[in-house]
Amino acid sequence: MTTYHAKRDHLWFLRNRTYTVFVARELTSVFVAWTIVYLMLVIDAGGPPSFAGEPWMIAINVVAFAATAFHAITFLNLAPKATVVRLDGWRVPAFMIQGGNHSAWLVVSGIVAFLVLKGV
Amino acid sequence: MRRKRTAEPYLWLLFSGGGVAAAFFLPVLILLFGVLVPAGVVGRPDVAALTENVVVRLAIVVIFTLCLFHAAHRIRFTSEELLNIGRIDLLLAVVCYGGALAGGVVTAVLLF
Amino acid sequence: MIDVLIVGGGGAGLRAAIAVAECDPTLEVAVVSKVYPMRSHTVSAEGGAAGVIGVDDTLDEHCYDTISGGDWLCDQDAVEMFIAEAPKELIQLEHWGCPWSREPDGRVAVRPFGGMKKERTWYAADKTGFHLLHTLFQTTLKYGEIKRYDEWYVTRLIVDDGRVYGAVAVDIRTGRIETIPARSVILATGGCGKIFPFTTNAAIKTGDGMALAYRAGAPLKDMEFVQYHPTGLPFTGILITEAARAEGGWLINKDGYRYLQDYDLGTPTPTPKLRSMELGPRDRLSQAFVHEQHRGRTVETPYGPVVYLDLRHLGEARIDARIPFVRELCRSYQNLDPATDLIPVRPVVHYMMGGIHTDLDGATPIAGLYAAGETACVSINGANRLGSNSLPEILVFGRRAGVAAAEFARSHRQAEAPAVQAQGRDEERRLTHLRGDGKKGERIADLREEMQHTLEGAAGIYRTGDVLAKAVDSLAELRQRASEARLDDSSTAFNTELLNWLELGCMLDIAETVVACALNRTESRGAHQRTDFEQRDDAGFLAHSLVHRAPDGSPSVGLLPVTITRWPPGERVYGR
Amino acid sequence: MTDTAETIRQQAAARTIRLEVARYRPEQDGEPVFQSYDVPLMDDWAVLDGLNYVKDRLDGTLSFRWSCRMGICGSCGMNVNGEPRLTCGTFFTEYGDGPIRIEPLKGFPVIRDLVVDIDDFLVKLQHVQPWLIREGEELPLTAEYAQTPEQLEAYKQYSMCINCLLCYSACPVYVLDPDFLGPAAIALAQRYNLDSRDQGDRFDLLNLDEAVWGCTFVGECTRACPKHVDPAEAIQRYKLTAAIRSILPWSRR
Ligand SMILES: Cc1cc2nc3c(=O)[nH]c(=O)nc-3n(C[C@H](O)[C@H](O)[C@H](O)COP(=O)(O)OP(=O)(O)OC[C@H]3O[C@@H](n4cnc5c(N)ncnc54)[C@H](O)[C@@H]3O)c2cc1C
Ligand code: SF4
Ligand code: F3S
Ligand code: FES
Repeated sequence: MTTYHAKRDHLWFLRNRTYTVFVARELTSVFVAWTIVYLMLVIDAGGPPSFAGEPWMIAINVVAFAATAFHAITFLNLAPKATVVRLDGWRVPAFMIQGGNHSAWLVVSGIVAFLVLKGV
Repeated sequence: MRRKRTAEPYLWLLFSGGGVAAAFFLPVLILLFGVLVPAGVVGRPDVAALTENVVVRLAIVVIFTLCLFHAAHRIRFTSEELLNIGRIDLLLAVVCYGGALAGGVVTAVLLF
Repeated sequence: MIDVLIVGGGGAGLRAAIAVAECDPTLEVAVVSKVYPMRSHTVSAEGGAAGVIGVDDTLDEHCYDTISGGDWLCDQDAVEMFIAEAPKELIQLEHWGCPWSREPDGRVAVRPFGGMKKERTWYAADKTGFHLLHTLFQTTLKYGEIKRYDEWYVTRLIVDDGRVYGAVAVDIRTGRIETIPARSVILATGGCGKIFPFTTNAAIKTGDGMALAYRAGAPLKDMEFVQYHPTGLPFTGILITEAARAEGGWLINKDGYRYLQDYDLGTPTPTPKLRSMELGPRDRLSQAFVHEQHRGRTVETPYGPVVYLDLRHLGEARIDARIPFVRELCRSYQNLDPATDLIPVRPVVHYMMGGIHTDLDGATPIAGLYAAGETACVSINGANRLGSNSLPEILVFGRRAGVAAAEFARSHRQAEAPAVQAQGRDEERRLTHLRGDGKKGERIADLREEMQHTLEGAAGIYRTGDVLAKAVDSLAELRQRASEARLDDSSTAFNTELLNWLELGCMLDIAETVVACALNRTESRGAHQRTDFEQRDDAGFLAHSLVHRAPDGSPSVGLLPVTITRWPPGERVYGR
Repeated sequence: MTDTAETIRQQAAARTIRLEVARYRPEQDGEPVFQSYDVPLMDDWAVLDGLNYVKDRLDGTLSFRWSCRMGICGSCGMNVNGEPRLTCGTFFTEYGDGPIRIEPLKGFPVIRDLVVDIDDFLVKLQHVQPWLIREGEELPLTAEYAQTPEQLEAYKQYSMCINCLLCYSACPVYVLDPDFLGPAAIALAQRYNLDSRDQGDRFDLLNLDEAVWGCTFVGECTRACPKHVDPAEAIQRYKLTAAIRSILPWSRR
């Protein structure tokens, strides 16, 4: 019996919003990698390297900041999916776990910023 | 469906750990060292002094390696999905995770 | 050669299949179903399944409720056996993983139900049938020996010299017509609500199995007893389960008055009282609606008159915990929220009490042919089925039919009869010829609608002799027209038009038997109410209607006495 | 439906909506083509009512599956304006004046018109052993296994799957790679894994590249699911279980 098999859809990720957000989320990983490479250069140079002040470089790093922040938000939002926390049989709703994650993120960021800048 | 041992659970744990590390540390670090300091908004911190402590240096190596693993994992799967190149998965995996590992080694060399 | 061929993948069919597999794993058992088994209509049962487990409850009380609910037309030996086995079947299902709702201590919970004196209806929220069917289906997957013919449509039984030898079926996907030889056959094809225009029944409930058996020479029983459920949504006919009333819902007319108190069903109490008011039996509640309509106390809508089901006082929390599906259905299909709005409802055709005549083991008068589930009439439902008795029925009699058919197959091992292939080829010729024969008669849908309206007019909640007599003629004429119906689709792949036409043929056969039995029964009993014979007549009709197909194709009705053991006919008392 | 035929015909003259329906007849079409039908635009009609109108009044050759028309049998899933939906629960009111494009579910071979081949799923379902596994003696048929409402709650959501396969159609991983075990099968495996009565172990069936590890957490399966099963969650939870079991060598394998 013949059946019809649809052809591969190469642009599937443009077909709806969730797909596009998904792909955007995954592509943040490129900037995660870039951020690490850049930070390695910072360590190597004992501070932001010489070209860091160039406008295009700052522009790239602004995008990298946006991407890593987007990564942080989406990743911390998805975390409760894998872990179902039950207290006394009551399932802790996702938004509370997410809220906890985001608060922790802000606290850690604050501490890091304090440590880095305290000698300045 | 084949039944076989798989490395995925370990890779997934590294990926997840890296996701958390990247979420917690990267936005603030890139904001400081990539944008605010070069733009002159805040003063230039002394990186050598910050990494003086061995514990800090070790932590940096671990965090960087995990973040690179996270990125490697996503790049591997996303490129397979977007470009439909699942058949070269093994090669991609070697390149991606190998790259991440190499990054970790370089970080260690720089710091120690 | 298949040992036990089961036609139907609903609750009854799957239970039978497991029974055969457990009985003797060496037997070849196959399930043929015109839809994937988990699509079968058992999936839409909502309210629950009755089985005595409470310490304050007894088997005898359940028997009495069932028998009085059925207006003494039940065979009491069958009822006793059924009620004794029902709890075991429900526990068996629990052992297979059915997610029954629970008490805080971990025991299975039960709820009240219409016509039941005690709380004995097991439930899985208000998706009982869904969970039951999926549990059964997933459990059958454990038995590799159960062979499945998914999306195959059985068109004919092969019967020779009073014994069944298999069936002919169309593989819907490819259009291939195949003869499936078998040592025994179980029909578990479900009900026939689609012979009426307004029904809770799914598209697939076209009475195929009843028609197959009837054409093969087996008699049908009590076909005049068609159950109207009092609470269907007006446009779609979607059922609002009786559990909504069991949880405390009220039926009110256009003045906000709980009208059931005017029909000898008791006095209103704020919380539900068993066997009273809203928890009376379905036939009486549906009849009360018709009287309200005549008194002008119903509300007119584009889809006919309605009354209201009021659940508002139950509150959101209870609705969500006990009857969440009711809320989901009202929101999606009626655009209202039962927590804050009244639900418009009207009586809707729901269940066929009648069916293929069988004994306690599901055996029909044709050797090797068994029937179980809604398609069969053992008789435990009599003139009116009690809500939540049907799910246990499909389990109890599904199992019994499975065991009996396995036994039959084991003791009848002779080779295939020569008639088998000849009959198979006959049927193949007929069907091949039909497919897209280019006839330009009337549309199937028009004929179907006409049949449905004929039936609603003649065999609805109230019936009269002359209307029924006229319906006999209309149906005969419709049959003629249907044979000339228009068939456009000549494709072999998934030709649903041909199926619709075959189903129409089955429905016309069934419709004829319903009308013939209703015409013959000149009394009023349970769901069969004759305005020209308003009284129950135990002297003349404490008997089942048994209808055979006469050689000219017309139905010929006779009577068969009811088996009475311990409960002599009495008055049906509710709310007093 | 009640005596609507007449009302329908009257309203049909007044307002209509266009359905663009994918047709594929293996005997005559090399690939699907669209055919348009104008059907009455009735406020309370679902897309399925429109298709039935076509089948009954306009074109008897159109084939599609349906049965319960109350969102529980799972047979009427189709792609409506690009999204996988149950057509019996998707109403005209969502689409204004139309047109509405109706196609078979993506990701499955098409048998005819709007009918797709789902046998692949049935194989996968059987593969995850979706039945209660017990060790040792069975209880007699006089007593039930105890299960508290909380224990019931732990798996209840995953038992709500109606096998409609909208999630498969929504999942890009499945559409690209039909070997992926997929959302509903994994959710149903979890339905039994998390059932307090079950003593089975599905680790070897689920801890595979084509099983839970094939999922990259697109999450569209959960969005498409009409019964709020949340298969994406089921999968991520099993990933965690499988990962922990993999690194703890002493845990039961
Ligand atoms: C909306 C609704 C709610 C209900 N709620 C309750 C309740 O709460 N409690 C209760 O006790 N009862 C309830 N009932 C009644 C009960 O659900 C049914 O009587 C019962 O499920 C019938 O099961 P069955 O196995 O006999 O048939 P079905 O489940 O209808 O299965 C019939 C099977 O036969 C197959 N089939 C039919 N014809 C053919 C053919 N020609 N070839 C091949 N296969 C064929 C079909 O594919 C299907 O698999 C309810 C009924 C409805 C409609
Ligand atoms: S998980 Fe949801 S979408 Fe997927 S098959 Fe089950 S009910 Fe349908
Ligand atoms: S959409 Fe697919 S990738 Fe995973 S989360 Fe759902 S199965
Ligand atoms: S027709 Fe059953 S789910 Fe839509």
